[in-house]
Amino acid sequence: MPTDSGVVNLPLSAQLIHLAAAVLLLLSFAMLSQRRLLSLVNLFAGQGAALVGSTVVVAYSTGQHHLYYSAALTLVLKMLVLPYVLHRLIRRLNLQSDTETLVNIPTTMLIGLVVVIFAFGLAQPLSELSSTVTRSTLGIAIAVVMLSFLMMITRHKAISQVIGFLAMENGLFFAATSATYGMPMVVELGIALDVLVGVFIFGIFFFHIRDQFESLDLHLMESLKEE
Amino acid sequence: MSLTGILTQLLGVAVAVVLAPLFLGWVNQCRAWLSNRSAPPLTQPYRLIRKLLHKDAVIADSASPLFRVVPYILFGAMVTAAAIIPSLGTNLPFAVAADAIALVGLFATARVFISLAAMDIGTAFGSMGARREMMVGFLAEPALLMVVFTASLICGSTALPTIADTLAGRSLAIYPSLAFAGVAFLMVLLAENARIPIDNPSTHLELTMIHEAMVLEYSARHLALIEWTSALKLFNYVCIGFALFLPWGLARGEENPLALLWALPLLVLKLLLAGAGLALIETVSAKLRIFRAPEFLAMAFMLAVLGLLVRLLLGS
Amino acid sequence: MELLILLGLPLFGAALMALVGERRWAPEVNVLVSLATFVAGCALTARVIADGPMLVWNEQFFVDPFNVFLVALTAFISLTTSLFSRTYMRIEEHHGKLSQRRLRLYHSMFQLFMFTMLLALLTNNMGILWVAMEAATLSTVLLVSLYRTKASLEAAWKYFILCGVGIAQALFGTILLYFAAEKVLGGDGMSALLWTHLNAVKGQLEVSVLSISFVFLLVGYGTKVGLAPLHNWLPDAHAEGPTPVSAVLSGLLLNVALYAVIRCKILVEGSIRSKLPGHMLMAFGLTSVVVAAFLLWRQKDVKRLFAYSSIEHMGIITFAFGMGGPVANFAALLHMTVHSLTKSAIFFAVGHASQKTGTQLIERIRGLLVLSPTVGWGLMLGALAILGMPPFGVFASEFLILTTAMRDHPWATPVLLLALGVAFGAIFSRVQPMVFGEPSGQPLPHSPSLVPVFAHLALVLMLGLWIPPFLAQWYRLAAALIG
Amino acid sequence: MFESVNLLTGALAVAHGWIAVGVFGLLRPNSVRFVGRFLFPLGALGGIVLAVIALLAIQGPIESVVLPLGLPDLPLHARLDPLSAFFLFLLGSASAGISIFGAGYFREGEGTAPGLLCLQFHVFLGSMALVLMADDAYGFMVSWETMALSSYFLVTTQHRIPEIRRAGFLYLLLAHLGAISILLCFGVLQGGSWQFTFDAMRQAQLSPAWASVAFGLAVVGFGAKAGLVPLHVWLPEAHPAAPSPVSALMSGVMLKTAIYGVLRVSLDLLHQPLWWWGAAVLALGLFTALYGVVFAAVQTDMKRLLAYSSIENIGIIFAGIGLTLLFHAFDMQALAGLSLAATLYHCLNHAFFKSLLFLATGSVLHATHERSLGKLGGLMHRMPWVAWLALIGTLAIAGLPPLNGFVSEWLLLQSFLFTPEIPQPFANMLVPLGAAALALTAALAAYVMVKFYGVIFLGRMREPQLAQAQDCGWLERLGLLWLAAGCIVLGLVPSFVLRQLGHVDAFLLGAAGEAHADGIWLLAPISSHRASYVPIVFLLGASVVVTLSVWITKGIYHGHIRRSAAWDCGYPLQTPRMQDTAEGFGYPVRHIFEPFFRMQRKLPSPFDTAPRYRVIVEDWTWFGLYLPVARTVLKTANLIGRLQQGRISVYLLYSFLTLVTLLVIVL
Repeated sequence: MPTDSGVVNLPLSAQLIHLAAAVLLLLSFAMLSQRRLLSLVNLFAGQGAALVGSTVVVAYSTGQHHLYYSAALTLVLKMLVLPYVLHRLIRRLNLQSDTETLVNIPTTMLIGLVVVIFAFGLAQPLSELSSTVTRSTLGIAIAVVMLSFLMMITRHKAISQVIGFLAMENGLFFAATSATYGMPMVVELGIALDVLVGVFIFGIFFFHIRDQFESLDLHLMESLKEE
Repeated sequence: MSLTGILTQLLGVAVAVVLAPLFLGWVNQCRAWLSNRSAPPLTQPYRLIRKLLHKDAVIADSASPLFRVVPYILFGAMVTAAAIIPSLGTNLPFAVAADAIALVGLFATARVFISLAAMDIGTAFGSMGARREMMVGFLAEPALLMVVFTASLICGSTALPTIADTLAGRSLAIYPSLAFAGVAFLMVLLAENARIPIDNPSTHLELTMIHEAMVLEYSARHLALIEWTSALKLFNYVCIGFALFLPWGLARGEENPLALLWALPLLVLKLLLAGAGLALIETVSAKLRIFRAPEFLAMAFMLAVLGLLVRLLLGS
Repeated sequence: MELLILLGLPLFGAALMALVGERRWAPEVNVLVSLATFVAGCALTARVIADGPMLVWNEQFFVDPFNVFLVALTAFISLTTSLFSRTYMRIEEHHGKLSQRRLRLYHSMFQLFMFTMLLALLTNNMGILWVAMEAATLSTVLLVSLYRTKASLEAAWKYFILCGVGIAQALFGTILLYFAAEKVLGGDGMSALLWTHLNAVKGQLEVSVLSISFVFLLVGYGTKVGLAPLHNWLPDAHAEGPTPVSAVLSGLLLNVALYAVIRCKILVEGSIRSKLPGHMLMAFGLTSVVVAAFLLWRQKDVKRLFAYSSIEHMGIITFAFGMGGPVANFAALLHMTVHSLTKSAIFFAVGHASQKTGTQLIERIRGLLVLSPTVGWGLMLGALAILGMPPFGVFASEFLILTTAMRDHPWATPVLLLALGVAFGAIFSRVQPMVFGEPSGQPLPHSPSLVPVFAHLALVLMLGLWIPPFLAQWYRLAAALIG
Repeated sequence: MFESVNLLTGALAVAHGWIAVGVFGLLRPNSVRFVGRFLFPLGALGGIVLAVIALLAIQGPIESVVLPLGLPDLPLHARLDPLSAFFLFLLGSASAGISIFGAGYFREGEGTAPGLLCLQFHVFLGSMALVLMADDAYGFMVSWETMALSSYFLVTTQHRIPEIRRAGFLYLLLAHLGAISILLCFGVLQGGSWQFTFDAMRQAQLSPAWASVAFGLAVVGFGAKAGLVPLHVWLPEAHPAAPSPVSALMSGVMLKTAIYGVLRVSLDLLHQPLWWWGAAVLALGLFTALYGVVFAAVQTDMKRLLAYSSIENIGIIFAGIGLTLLFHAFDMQALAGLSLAATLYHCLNHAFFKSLLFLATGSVLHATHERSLGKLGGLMHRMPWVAWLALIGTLAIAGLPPLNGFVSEWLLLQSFLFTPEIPQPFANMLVPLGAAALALTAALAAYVMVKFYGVIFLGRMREPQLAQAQDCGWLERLGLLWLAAGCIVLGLVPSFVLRQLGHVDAFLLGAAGEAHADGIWLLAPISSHRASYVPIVFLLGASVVVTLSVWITKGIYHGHIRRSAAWDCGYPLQTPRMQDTAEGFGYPVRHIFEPFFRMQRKLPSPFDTAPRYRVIVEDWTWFGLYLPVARTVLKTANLIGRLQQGRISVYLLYSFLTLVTLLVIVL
């Protein structure tokens, strides 16, 4: 992490935020390597928790009140609703594990590592500019976004792709809070709404796809192509 | 245009029309002698024409009006050609109307019409003859044009009388380009007038003939005109040769009519020599297969172009 | 006021349709709503012509020359599309491809889509812009998968995932933008996301942040524009959705996405004072043109064919915007207009054609001219227009673009021309046998509605020969704005 | 001044009037009577009016107007100068005959509805007129492509026939590629001014290199329309496909608009040509001419034959242009003027006799429904009008005096003949070969035309059903008569025509370049001493001799005629099948020019029970040029197609990589 040098003389809040950030990164790595769908969902919920934590800390330490709302929003949406929905879906569609990843796990890990380094390098100049206590976590936010991107690329099952997508949203949200003390409320609401609707549409989709393809395996969805 | 001019003009045409069959007869006589045959009388062509004129014309059922018009057109074309060519004198008022290129065009017209007439009946031989005639034509015509060009480059004019006039005026000089052109012209002459080695004027062996195949269906006065025309054509060609290569002795410019009296015997002399030479060539050479003909003519064409190039390179 | 109506109507329409969308008279209502929207759009346009650009509702919404003509265009095409879909959907229903419930879904989503388009165009807030784009994706996803066939589901899924991911990048870009802006404008309240404010202070924005954020925005919205190599969702979605949807996707969505990209480009270019964003756009544009032009040769499905042609034309427009300068921007805007009109017209014709022949496979569609002269001529003329044949307007814009390219980037001209030639061969060699030759197909239960087709083509023809002064004036102003 | 403004507006009025006439056709799209008896004659009238206007304008001063149309920054400019006036005259006079013929020709139930056909036909005419009057790149391109488009629809009138569709596609594709090249040419021509009016291009100063580029692009672009080898492949496909009046219009007039374009660019917009342009165009033109005529000789479809002969004539015209440029580059304006006059003259002649012949084939087609030469013959007995009028066209195109074809060839040969004054030795050497090639072409043209006419109209009917053939109607006769009369008049009064062409020379080459006729009847461009030609006197002389000979022979003996079976060396049975077929007639050429062709021969063996002889003659350019290009395109397409295999993860990877790449770039 870019700010190891000054860890000692950082205020508690900042340390907490760093902690949350580290947890977030750790969780996304875990998701990258996780095969079982249910635990994937749990990890996602964990991400949500970390997110809420960091947001609250930021809100408290900076007195940005609207952040409390967004924290609440996150709590409801990402810790409760979405995991619940996903659990329901997985049960209803009785999906077990995402059998095979396209690239085997260790390789994915290595690539993930490279991606993280790249993200940090990318964030370096930006966090120099940031005035927030949380600036140094911007790199982590980017890393999370890219890791979930990687996860979407490597997964077979529709549902794990969706989870990757949501994880990406988490990364973005984290970036929003860390780089700037959160986006304006309207925007936040809009984003939240979109995510919610999106997930429901995903849900609808799973059933249609299941009806049509008898499975959520994306292998079956490669008929439209140029060859 | 002066009185002398008109006189030269009319005399030239008259001489051509009258002497042409005689010249043909002379050539045939020479050929007979050279091949140890007893020669037909000199006036044989006239007799033939006269006989044909008295006959009753028989025409195929499938003949169209075109078929009947063509002989007159041919005759007209050849006579007009004779009016352009300086056979006796270079002071030809009519020659203003058409230069050497037009002359070549005139020959082409004649060829096209006779070929059309040949196709008109719709017999196998007719169309075959037309095809071969046109084949010979499209190789011989450009060669002739090139020959004329060589001369006109030397003289800076395409009007035959002017060319002849200029050439005759010069002191005797060697023109290598003209030498090339001369050979080419000779070959064209043989080909165009259905002589050996391209065609045999006296053959009726169907598969070898060209000119005869085209006129198979003609009879009586039509045939007479055609025979006359071909005699006239030969005469014209020979006169072109004279005008280009040995123009001496022509009545030049605005000279007095007496010069014509001097020019006429000279012309006859040239004709005698030319006829003999022609007969000699025909006797010593054998007829080519029809598809050797293109090579022969292509050679002529090449020679003519070479003449032109030489003219440009050496300026002589 | 017009603005409120303009935005309110489609929203209301969506709600209404959600309730009564399956009724017999629903299509007519749909048409009426669109008509009203169009009228409101015209009123707004007139207002803007009268008294210039405007900012309303504490600057949350604004209208300037750049978006006003896009608004008018959007409203117009939504009107014609609703007219077209009226008969088209009836026939689909008659063929038993759609149930009542689906029709309801279709109608309400259609109106919702229109709302999101207009919102995206009119909002002054980059955040709202993002929200609207995302909403547009969501509403169209359901439209694409309307038939619930395997192919349509697959297409919708790819569309959803790819555009979702893309749009996420765009969000990140927006965040970075905000991050840079709040230093200058202060984080409190909205102002740091308002385009007008950003534009005012773009000179002071942080360069490194903006360049990075532009990359994210470009990749994000570029995915929706369908720039190669981010285009892969586009042909599938166009080919598998119902034809009216393909028409609005090609005719509107791509434009609006490009509009978003250009808005960002204006800010970024103003800030980092280098040609880099322009060059990125040009690179994307050229790649798209070339890739699409060659892929056209592999198409067997007619709607897919024209989807690729959309990619090609978006590439041309992007390239033109990338070059920048008054002429190129003018040409790009003109090309946006004529492309939307022509392409939607083509999709209308294609829709009826494939209904008549009962297939979208090119080699099975034959002899339209005999089958139904209007459809045949519509398709033929539309194809020729989109191929840049004078006297249609597409040629006018391509002429300007090419000549500008010759001046500013001579190296690019041969590439463009080659691609245009290849595309011509590809499309025309497929359209001609469809239109000409021996017919194959059956009569339709409802007579096709081709008024929209010829209305569009007439407009395009007019733009090729004469551009109304006020329109030219807009284009000029907008071009100046884009810089 | 004032009146010539009127002239320009008049010309524009005619052009738009044509389009209006076309639109009227949509009023009653299916009424042959309305369209044929009313609209087409109206179009013909327009043609005559246009010709008259052009004739007045050809010596008049240059006039131009700006129309309130076009792009905001580039309104349409129109201009009427001697060059455009000449080509407008060509368009008007030729199209008048064709329209009248078309009035009688188009019938019910042949592909497109008459009304629509009328629209396309007159839009075609109008756009050609606008091409000739356009004075800015945009207007030119628009009318140019409109012309291509309308003619394309005319070609594909009977689109149910696959070959016709193929032909149409090929035609439009090549036309479009040509247009692209022309567009590029204009882009170069404006030379940094970024004004796309022709005036700006005249002002522009180009370096020799750029000028050469522009010239090359122009030759390619317009050559594609004119049918310059190897861009000619569409021509023999499209002409047989189109209805005959359309083929006539395309071959007779449309090809000339391409010539107009080349002249406009090379002599008007570009100032000082380089000598090697002339040499190159000369060589290209002569090759095209030879190529065209040789292929024409072996065709078995009468309209294909005419199409190839159009290629030949275009070659001759291009040779003339090349010669003009050569002289112009060496500043020998008088000779340049002569060869330019010859070129233009040939354009005019070709417009007349080629249209005449195409229309004649149209009548034959209507009468017999047969296009293959192998099944025609003997039509002179059934269709005397068409036959005799076609004979005039045949003699004219074969370049025989005293018809018009000969005059232009005569002029061209004259200008060839006086080339050796060129200071450039290489060009000097080129010329005699050029002259030879031209002579050879002319002679071969005669061969081709004898084949054409003889096989169609002469001989005996090769198929029994030909006996039912009917001669054409009066409107068609009128059209044919108009064109035939044109051939004769143009042949007989060359000095008058040349005097008109002198104005064009003077406009393009300066006063020094004006071609003189020297005298009212006498045609002696350089001096009567050098060369002279008086067709009238010539014709008089010949006809006097002919009449005399007729009179005398008849006088000597009454002209009794007996009819009987053909003699044919006494062969007993002769069927019409024994006549030379088209293949047979073409055999010598096929034999002599073998390397030109790509032939597939199937010779019968002595053991065949049913011996068959088959020969297919194909065009090398197809296999050498076009198919390879097509293959490359498809290969590339497949290669790119590989990138898109339908796997969503891969697509995500693409966007991921794009993102990363761009980020790396900006960092």
